Amino acid sequence: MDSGDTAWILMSSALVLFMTPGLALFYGGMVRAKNVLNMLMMNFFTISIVTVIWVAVGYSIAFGGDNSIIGDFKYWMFQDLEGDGLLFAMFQMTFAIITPALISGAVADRMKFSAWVVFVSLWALLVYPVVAHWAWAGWLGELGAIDFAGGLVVHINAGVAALVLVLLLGKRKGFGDEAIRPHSLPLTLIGTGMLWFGWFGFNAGSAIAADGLAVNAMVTTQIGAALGALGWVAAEWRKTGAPTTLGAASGAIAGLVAITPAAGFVGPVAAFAFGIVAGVACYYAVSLKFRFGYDDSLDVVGVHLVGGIVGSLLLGLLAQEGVGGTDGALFGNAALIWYQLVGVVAVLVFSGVVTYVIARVVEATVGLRATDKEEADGLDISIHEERGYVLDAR
Amino acid sequence: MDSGDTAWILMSSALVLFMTPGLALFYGGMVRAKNVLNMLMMNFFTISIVTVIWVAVGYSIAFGGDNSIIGDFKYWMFQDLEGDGLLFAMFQMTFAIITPALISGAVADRMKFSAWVVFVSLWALLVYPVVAHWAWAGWLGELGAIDFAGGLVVHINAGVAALVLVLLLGKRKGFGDEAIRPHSLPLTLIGTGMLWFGWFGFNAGSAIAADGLAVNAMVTTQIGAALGALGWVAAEWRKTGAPTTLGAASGAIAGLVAITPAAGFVGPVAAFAFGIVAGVACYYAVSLKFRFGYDDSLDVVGVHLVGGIVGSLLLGLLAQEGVGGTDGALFGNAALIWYQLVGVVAVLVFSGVVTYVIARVVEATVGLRATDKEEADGLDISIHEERGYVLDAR
Amino acid sequence: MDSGDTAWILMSSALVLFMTPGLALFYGGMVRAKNVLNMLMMNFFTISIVTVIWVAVGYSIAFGGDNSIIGDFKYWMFQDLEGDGLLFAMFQMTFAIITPALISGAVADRMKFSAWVVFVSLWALLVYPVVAHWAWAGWLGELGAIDFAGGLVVHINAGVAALVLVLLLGKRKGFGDEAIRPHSLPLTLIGTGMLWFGWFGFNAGSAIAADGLAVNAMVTTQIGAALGALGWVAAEWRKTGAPTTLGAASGAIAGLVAITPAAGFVGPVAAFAFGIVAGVACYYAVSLKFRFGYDDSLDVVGVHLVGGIVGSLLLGLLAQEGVGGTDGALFGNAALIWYQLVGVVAVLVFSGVVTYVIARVVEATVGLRATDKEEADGLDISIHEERGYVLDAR
Amino acid sequence: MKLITAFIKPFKLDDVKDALKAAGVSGMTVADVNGFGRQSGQTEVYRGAEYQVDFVPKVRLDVVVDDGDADTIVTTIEETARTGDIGDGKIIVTDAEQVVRIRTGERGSDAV
Amino acid sequence: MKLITAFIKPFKLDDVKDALKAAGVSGMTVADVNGFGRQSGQTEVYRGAEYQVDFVPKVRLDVVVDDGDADTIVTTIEETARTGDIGDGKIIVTDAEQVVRIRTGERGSDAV
Amino acid sequence: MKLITAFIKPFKLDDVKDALKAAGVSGMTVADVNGFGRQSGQTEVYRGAEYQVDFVPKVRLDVVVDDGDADTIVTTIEETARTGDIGDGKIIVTDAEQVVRIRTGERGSDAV
Ligand SMILES: Nc1ncnc2c1ncn2[C@@H]1O[C@H](COP(=O)(O)OP(=O)(O)O)[C@@H](O)[C@H]1O
Ligand SMILES: Nc1ncnc2c1ncn2[C@@H]1O[C@H](COP(=O)(O)OP(=O)(O)O)[C@@H](O)[C@H]1O
Ligand SMILES: Nc1ncnc2c1ncn2[C@@H]1O[C@H](COP(=O)(O)OP(=O)(O)O)[C@@H](O)[C@H]1O
Repeated sequence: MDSGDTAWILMSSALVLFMTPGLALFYGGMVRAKNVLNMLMMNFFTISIVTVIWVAVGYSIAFGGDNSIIGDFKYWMFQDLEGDGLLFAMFQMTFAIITPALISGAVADRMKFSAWVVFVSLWALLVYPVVAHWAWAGWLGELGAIDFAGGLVVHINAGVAALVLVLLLGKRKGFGDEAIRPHSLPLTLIGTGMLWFGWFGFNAGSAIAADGLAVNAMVTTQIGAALGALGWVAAEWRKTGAPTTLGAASGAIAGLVAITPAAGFVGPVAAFAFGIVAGVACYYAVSLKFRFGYDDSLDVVGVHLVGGIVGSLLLGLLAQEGVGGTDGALFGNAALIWYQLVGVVAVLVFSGVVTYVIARVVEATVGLRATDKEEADGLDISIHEERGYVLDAR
Repeated sequence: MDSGDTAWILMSSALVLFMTPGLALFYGGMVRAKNVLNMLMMNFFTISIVTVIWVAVGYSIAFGGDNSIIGDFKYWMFQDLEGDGLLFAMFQMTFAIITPALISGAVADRMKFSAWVVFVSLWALLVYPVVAHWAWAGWLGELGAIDFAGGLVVHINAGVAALVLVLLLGKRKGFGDEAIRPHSLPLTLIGTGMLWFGWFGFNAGSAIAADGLAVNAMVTTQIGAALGALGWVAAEWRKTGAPTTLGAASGAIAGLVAITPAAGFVGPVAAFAFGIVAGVACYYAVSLKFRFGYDDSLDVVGVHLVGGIVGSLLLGLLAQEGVGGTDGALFGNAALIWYQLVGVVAVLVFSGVVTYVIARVVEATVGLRATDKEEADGLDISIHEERGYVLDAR
Repeated sequence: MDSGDTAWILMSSALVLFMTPGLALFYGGMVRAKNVLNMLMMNFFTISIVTVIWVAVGYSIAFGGDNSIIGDFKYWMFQDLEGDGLLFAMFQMTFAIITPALISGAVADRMKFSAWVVFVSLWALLVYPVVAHWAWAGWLGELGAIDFAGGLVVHINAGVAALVLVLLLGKRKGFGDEAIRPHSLPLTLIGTGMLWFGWFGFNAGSAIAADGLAVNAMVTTQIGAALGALGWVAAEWRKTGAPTTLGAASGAIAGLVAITPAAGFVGPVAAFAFGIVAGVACYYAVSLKFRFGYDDSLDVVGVHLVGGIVGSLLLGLLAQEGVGGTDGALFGNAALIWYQLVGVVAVLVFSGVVTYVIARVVEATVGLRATDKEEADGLDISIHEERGYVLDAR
Repeated sequence: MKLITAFIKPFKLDDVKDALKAAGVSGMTVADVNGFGRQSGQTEVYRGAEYQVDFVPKVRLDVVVDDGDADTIVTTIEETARTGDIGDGKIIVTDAEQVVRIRTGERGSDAV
Repeated sequence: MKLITAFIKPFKLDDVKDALKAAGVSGMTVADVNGFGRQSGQTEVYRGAEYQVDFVPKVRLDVVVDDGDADTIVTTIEETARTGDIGDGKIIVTDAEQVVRIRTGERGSDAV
Repeated sequence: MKLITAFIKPFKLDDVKDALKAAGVSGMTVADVNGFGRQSGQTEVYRGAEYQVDFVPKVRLDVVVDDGDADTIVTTIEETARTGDIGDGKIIVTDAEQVVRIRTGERGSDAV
């Protein structure tokens, strides 16, 4: 890599790292005021935990060795990494961090913090690196499944884990009966801005060069986000009569999720489809939790699982050789859809099962759920012994 | 463009895109709590709208073809764009987004959201690309008027549109009688930080290379911002006895606005003048709305129109060949002042007139203004059916 | 510098500049609601003041000429600077800005704003450029003391100045008796995210190239931050039973402070030590103010002075030639510890003494402290005539 | 003395304050509250889920006045705060046995 | 009429509101307050400094009712807001001499 | 029982709370309010526009006490909250016909 590429990947690493605080705020604004710090803390602390695990062995499990099922330990403690290799490990670290952080939105308001710490540690060790290996250095990639920046590895992976976890965790008190409202949508919008901004590093950085492919990825990312917001808001405006700010924010994230696997494989025109389909699909998907009665607090399933699947499968249809070297079904390569489907199912099953096992272990040891009193008083004061806001005039 | 230049323009595109959420927060903090989401939404949704229009035809109208009055459609849907061309279209997209977003501050608290959507769509189609063409690929540039990063194209353009729009829209209830106070200056300061940061991409990115010109633009940008804040605060401290946070923020923006056309045409020393003059001039300009009775809610006219004119004309005086290839009047090239004046007047007239027509069309079709009850209850709950803050302990 | 290096240092300059608004929010969230704007203003206005001083003479004093004690005036008003030289002056400006800004946290809630303005002006003129010269262009560097990105120049320098200033300023009313609680930890966490993000420019930008050294610095920075948070939270969780959000944020900053001097001199493994030691040490250090009765409001001493000393001395032990060209005591070069100690003491003494003199002068002229009534009512309304929040439904 | 407590629409506060001032009231205290009543709450929509939120923002106004002034003041508030739409609010009069001005220690009518 | 003021635990508000509605109450007003009482305040920790904060978030509820309904309403609140744990709060009944519905000018029982 | 309501300067709350505790008061409730009175409001400046904002932040304190304690408590508040400067606030005493402790159902003096 020359200095220009290096500059761009350095910057992209910083951008993707910035997404996790962004996510913390995005989620933090959506919970009630009594739980805002817990949400922020789950995310910030995940940065610390995953940094340790990734440097220690995670990167090596994901990207070490030639085995197509799992990596080895040759890069443990970033041994033997320098220059470009070290830069790649750094860039990938930021992905390994945000993926489990995404899950936190699902368990908001009721998970024990100690349980979260143990859960994330195990998940970042046992789930993420393996899925990353499969898609980017193992059998899924070899088979022909494609995932530019993490539709499978990041979004479906986190989304299905979120679903499994909330099924075990149970619903929040009041779920379905009471209006559990976001305490600060401006906070959520700050987070949205940071996520959108950081996502340019996520997707365009995944070109691992400052070249035309990176440019293409940035353009499709922007279109995906913009159209996702448009799609969501159009759908809700039509249905409820109100174009909401949270809808625009959610739709933008949905569009970003869907374009993630595709950013370097499709051009600007196709990106319109990713955005609009994801925006509308996720809008409808977030209502499923009320229908089926699982309490995915901040819609990790509805946005990341559904958006990730939409993106990964649409990619099977719309990939274009001229952009990223692979054609999709629409351009004559029907097999790609099939590979993409295998990828989706493989991640659903693997991540789902291992997450289930990890969650059960955590349940049996530290316990998953905060007490009723902690939940009623709010996790901030009960668990963290802090208050988010003290706004009096004293 | 080599990889270093590409890296810098990728990054600059991300930076400028980040400015629109920044602007949303900057403005959002200044309105009353009952309208914060409406303000955020006007800005975020503008990103979506303009992305569509820019990709569809906006870029082509601005930068396609050889005609000096208007572009053509050869790049519609980003057709035939890749690599450097696509990167330039991406970078310019972020300018096309923030320009109409700037207008939103003027119409705060009372414009119908649907009217905003239609207005911005038409404006981004009919006004922005044409002005951008004139200055950067058409007759104004050919004549000799210079505009490094958008004094004419962005700030005067948005500023005059804001003025026309508020004249048609009328005043907020209570304007001039009651204290309509910012609901959260910390939010405004978050936005200020984001804008300042993003502006480095705006101005230094406009060198379209990572070179000495970009460096010069970054330095003058920093000086413009810093001195703008200094000028405004000094003026107000002297007059009211209080150095305000909002004054520092506003002054920084005023300085940034003024240095925008000049960042690559003047050196650090001249940048002091741009900052200080803009800071003081805009401080006095924001009071004009009370004098003349137009309700420019968040001072888009006072800051962007006035700051843009100050910058564009000062540039006619202070441009230096050694920096950007053109001398100003002070260095013997009196004609530049004249060209700059032509540029200012051309944009004032064109943007003013077309904005007026668009606004009249919107008024006649969807209507411009929210009802009195919506305004009294706040646009957030009335139009968006959301509340910005729910801070109770439940 | 080629275009890739230029791109990275342009970006790093923007990143470091972004840290000061980040710091403003980090600190702003920690004070009471009645003083939030004063805290924000102290920081934002410092950007303006230092920009002027740095361009005028600061840079030249720091980096002009060959004298090992102090620079000269040859670069006054950025005279004769262009291209790489100008870029370096820009990058260094952002360091010169944040260093005095760091001090503001110590004097929160009670310092006169006019006193702050005068103090910072003098400090940015008389203290910062001299210390920067010593470490990066003068005798301390020549002696053999190393400071990659500002352990001595930034953190110890600001930390000791903070200590001196609060000793003169006296305690806030209620210090030690009442719970003086942060008014908005979400604001503090926004700031933390911005600081963490910007710190990549601070440390990895200090390589002044987009190369392997920059990569190393980015990785060690990430590890330092993550482990700092881990160390602090582990220590407090054990001691008080509560893992706090503010603890995670504070620990991350402590880790970042400690790794700053070392980022380009040690590898990833050693970075673990910097993070964890700083996290734990600073956790204990912040209690000293209650023990010794100095009121360092937001723990500038506990975090920056202590973290800076921890980092600078640990570096004497753990530096590795293979990374940055210098071995530490552990690798056979015992002298480095000695040089580091000389560096620490030199900065403590010089900065401490000159700060004392400046503070006395300010005290004797404008006076240091706000009146009791101003303090009771809050500095926002008393001095700035603004309120941070107006959250009513009107 | 009487303590008059009113729950009114927030955007009416400025008018009511001015009217009370004009009526000779020298002090009052207000607070942000939420009211529930015949005025149906607003619908709020978050990610497609529509909630009927029963509570509506109101302003609470407390003002102590001399017994003799109570009726006028009640009428003043009533007339200024009225929009005629549902949700205009209530006024409640209770008896204040004692009123003290903290600064001076004055009691009763002098303290109002 | 009687003015019933209750200080209750915040998370109980929804239940209490529903119970009052069921008991025929047509309006009420609530506010966020902080209570001090036998329930010891919580410990809060900021950068290692542990503070005992005496005030605990509570909700204040004001409801005016006809004299005859007062006892039932007090009991309704009491029973719904009770958790049995310390800090459940207090109910205070004062006499409301007059009640006015601003919208209509109705007075007394009609205004409730 | 008596309900004592005081509007005081925010920064005095800690002192008043401590004094009330010392005087044997076992509970109280506070809220953030805005006061209008003889104390002229502050000037606020936003982008050069100077506004005279009439309302000043105050704390509202409600405490129910036994009839016999009312005078002492009023005096305690009065003396602790006094700075002597304009704006120190008011204390209002009303009669509380009934007080209930929700947790136990105790009534009257026992409930205070
Ligand atoms: N019984 C009551 N006790 C206390 N406050 C009430 C009561 N009834 C109404 N309010 C207050 O008055 C406000 C308006 O009442 P509502 O019934 O909606 O309309 P209206 O005043 O027009 O009859 C409510 O939002 C609430 O704050
Ligand atoms: N004397 C009082 N006057 C006013 N409010 C009181 C009084 N005593 C208690 N409260 C309110 O009731 C709440 C609960 O009181 P507390 O003594 O903690 O528990 P309990 O109600 O179970 O006895 C307090 O937080 C406060 O809001
Ligand atoms: N008549 C009143 N009714 C209710 N509250 C009042 C009244 N008069 C004053 N207050 C409250 O007391 C506060 C102080 O009153 P003010 O007239 O400013 O000073 P002082 O108490 O020194 O006479 C006001 O801010 C307001 O909260």
